Amino acid sequence: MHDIIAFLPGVIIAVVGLIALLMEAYKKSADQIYGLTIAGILAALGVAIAALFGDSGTAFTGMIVYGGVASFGAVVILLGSLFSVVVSRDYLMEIDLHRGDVYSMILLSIVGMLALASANDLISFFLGLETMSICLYVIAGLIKDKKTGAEAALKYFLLGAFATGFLLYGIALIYGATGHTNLTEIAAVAEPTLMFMGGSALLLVGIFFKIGAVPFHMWTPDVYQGTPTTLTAFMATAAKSATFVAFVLIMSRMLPESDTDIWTNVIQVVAILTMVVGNLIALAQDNVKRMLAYSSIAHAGYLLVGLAAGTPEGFTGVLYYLFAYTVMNVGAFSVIAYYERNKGLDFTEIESYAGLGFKFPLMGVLLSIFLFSLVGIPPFVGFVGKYYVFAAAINAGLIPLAIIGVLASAASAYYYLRVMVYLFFKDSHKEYSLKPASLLFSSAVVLMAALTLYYGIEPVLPFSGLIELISSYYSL
Amino acid sequence: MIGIDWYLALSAILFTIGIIGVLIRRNAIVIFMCVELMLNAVNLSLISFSAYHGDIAGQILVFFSLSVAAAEAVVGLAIIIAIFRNNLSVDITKVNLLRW
Amino acid sequence: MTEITITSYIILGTALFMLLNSAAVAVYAERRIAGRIQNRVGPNRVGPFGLLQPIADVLKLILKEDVTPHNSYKLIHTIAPIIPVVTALMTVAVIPFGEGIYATDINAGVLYLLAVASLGVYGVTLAGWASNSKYSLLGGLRAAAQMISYELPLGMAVASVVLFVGSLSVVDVAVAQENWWFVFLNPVGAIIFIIAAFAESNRTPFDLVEAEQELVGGFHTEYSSMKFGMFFLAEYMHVVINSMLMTTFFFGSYHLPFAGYWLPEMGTAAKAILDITVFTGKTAFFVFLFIWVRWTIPRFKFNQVMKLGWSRLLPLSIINFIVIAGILFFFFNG
Amino acid sequence: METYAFVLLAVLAIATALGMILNKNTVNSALLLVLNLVSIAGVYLLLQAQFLALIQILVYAGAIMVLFLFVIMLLNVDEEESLFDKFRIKYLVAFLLGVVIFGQILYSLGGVTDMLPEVSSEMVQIGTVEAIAEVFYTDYLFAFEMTAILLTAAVVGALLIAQYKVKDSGETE
Repeated sequence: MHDIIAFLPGVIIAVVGLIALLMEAYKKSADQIYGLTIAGILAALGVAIAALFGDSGTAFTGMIVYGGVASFGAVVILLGSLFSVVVSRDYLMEIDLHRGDVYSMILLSIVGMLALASANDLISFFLGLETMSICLYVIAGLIKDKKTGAEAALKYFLLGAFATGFLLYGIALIYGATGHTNLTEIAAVAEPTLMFMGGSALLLVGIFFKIGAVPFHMWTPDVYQGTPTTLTAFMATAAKSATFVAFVLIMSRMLPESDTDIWTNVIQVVAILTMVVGNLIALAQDNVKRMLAYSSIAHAGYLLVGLAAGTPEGFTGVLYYLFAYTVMNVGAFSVIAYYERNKGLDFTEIESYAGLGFKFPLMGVLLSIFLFSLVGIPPFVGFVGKYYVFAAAINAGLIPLAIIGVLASAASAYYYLRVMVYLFFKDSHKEYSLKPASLLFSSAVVLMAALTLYYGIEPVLPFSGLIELISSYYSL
Repeated sequence: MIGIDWYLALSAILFTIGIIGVLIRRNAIVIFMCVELMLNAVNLSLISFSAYHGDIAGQILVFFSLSVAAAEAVVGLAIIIAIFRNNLSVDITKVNLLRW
Repeated sequence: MTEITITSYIILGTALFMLLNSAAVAVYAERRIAGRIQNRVGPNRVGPFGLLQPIADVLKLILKEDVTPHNSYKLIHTIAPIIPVVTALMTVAVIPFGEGIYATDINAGVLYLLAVASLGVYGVTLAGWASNSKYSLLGGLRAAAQMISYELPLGMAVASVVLFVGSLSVVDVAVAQENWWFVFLNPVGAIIFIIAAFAESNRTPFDLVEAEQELVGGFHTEYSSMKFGMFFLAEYMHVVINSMLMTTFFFGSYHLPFAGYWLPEMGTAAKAILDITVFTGKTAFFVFLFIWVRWTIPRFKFNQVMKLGWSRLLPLSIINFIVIAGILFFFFNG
Repeated sequence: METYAFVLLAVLAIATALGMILNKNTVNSALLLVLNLVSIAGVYLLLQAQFLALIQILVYAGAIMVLFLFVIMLLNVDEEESLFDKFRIKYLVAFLLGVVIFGQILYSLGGVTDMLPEVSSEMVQIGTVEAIAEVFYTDYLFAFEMTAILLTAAVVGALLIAQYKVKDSGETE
């Protein structure tokens, strides 16, 4: 297979991103660029889905992998991006950011994510991660006229650059210990020497920072709050999925057997911390956007449970969970963005949601679906994802971890359901009149809800196939 | 000839100085410069390892890390300018939201 | 890297000595030529034809009071004037003046030149900042912006030359022009290089850094005596250096036009004398060009300078680079 | 000879680094960092990485740090008053943390000290421009193209954040 075809989704997105830039330079309307962006992502998504069923291997002299996990990662990333971009138009228009360069920024960051999610070399891992991060720093600072936006960007940037230092040192030490940067070549020669372990530890610190795991989560709430809501969804899903897929690739390809245990222990501790702290602080939040930020920290914890298992089953669970998390989280953020669009940027306090469910029932019901799914209640995809992740942990013998995870997710029911209580069972103190959502927006959100429902019941359907597809990548 | 460990030790010292600088300074620009120092220390290690292995990958990685540092500098300084417009200060303790 | 021998030191020493003197000559030339262009005589009192005028100038500068502004940052204020002089002097190390006549041949000499040139901006910028005066600061800021901006087209133009040579050694660049000067092969690159070199040395039409009408003296408003003298010296040294670079990269270095086709074999000494004469002659011509332009072309506005750099020269230089690379790859392949 | 050069450069690098984090004046910090970068470039030369030494000066000292200086001068950042007056505990914590990390790094580096303590002779060949260019456009092509995307994104992003609307220029300078 030709190298470019192996990375075709990324190439398409990169080309579209550059064309979008040129169109912006020649003063084409933002709507044209918006349309082009969606078309590009759709095209890339089509290619990535086709590649799901193709063969897998390495390309660009071993720098990246294609097919299998990488393709699935690409699908999840592109799906998250697609939905985030589709729902962005109305919201960004409201805050005067419906502009071509914003969309090209998003596209360029997707290129980074795709490279990250197919990295087979520490160099391409590092570059993918940095391309993504640098774009995200900018996206975090888009609302620069308000203090929150600029401060979020500054905080994200300084901590992110700091973390990059650790990450790079980790890569340097691993390179020093093994003399290679290619994941599989490292795995072939790696011995658990002090230097290799030190490098791994620093690399883990960097990765934990980027996924917002608990000792390194300080940036998450502020950044998620300061970013335009639909783009928060983008950051919380696509970016996180990319990092997790890269994490899966590193764990499954780079680590020699003897080292997996040590990593697993570290990840277990971090997973427990992340789930507990994320959920506990989320309980105390009165701001829905901030609450979702902490909930996304908690979800990173659930994902880490699957990684802690360190088995093919665990990795499968993580990948499935990423898909589930992407669909439901973008959905939830979209509805919040819809409310915000009507009432101004600060309209995220939970008090103000009182009675909104009946004003525009469709959105209220959809938000409830997404929140139910985020809790992990059975007929929704969130439950299936959690089931696979925790089952993998139990099968790997990590029963305490799984129990803590289940308890934490039970606790999370409180703050998710609280939003619904406000939506439907509290009387609104003011007369709100909501603008109707645009057709594109509604259909995107309805589609996400349909996916949430469909994949929630898919495992019991006779023709279910997603989980088999993912697990087939590891049975080879 | 000096052993490779001396180069690594120098790199570790510089990296640590960078970390301490990030932690004690309050001026966002200086913090950022300390991060650059850290990246530089890492580059030094990479080149030492590259010399030690007689392998070129380390030097290639340094080249990319230089590009990343340049990109980060551009974006970072733009963010610092944006925050200065809002706050008229680059002191991170005056950035209200920042709770380290 | 070639071995450094006694000869290299001798060449380096001579070159540095000549460079320092050439700055003085350039000052004299500037004043005389400016006089001619403006229909007046120019300095003609000190010595025959006023030839000793530079020495008198230096004496005057040394004898003046050295003023350091009260609220300035003293240390940086003192260091700043030294930087441009040092960077100018460092450049000489890799320039070949004739066949085999060079101080050293670094295999990345072109990068060395660019690296050293990129350090020159510190002098002007720091001088502007350390003076603690708004005119100086504005001058320094303009200098930083302008020099960074024009480094890119300059670098791209040089890169397009390197494509022909296939080596980053300056000596190889000179040798490769024995038959065809690069100005004939790469005229666009040559023009870009010349414009960018003018901007890099902060000469008219790009002397926004010291635009008298707006900024008094620009970055050196608060400088006097020998510190000012250093800046003055550095400016002319940069003029000479940039002339040398133009000669080296585009105008055949020490070769006569198409020398490879018609120039007979010569003895080493004769060849050396011829080479150095040719090189000096070309350099002198470009110094003259610098002076000529200064006294005939008015100054740009700052936004025009930026626009020219970023949205004209840079794309043009990139296109030029790509076209040349394409032609070389598809038609000459290797 | 090489040992003396290394000791000189190392001392210079450490001194300037310390000076950078302890200096109150932002411009001085930036200049000390420039010196630090140049001395590290010198160390690269000792390691036979000539190309990277030059690139280090060209990119870091010549471009990135000028940008820093430019921003510092543009914002006219005041001197930080009271570097050591407040937050003594914070400094202590920072220092301890730094020492701990340093110890850990040294400890993990300890693994190599008793191995082959010399610069490999192959280095002389691989540090040159030719050798790097050779693999750059073959083995590392993907990373190279990613760098192009990265830099484009950085430029666009910087403009997106730093530019401000011209129409309400009344409130901004």
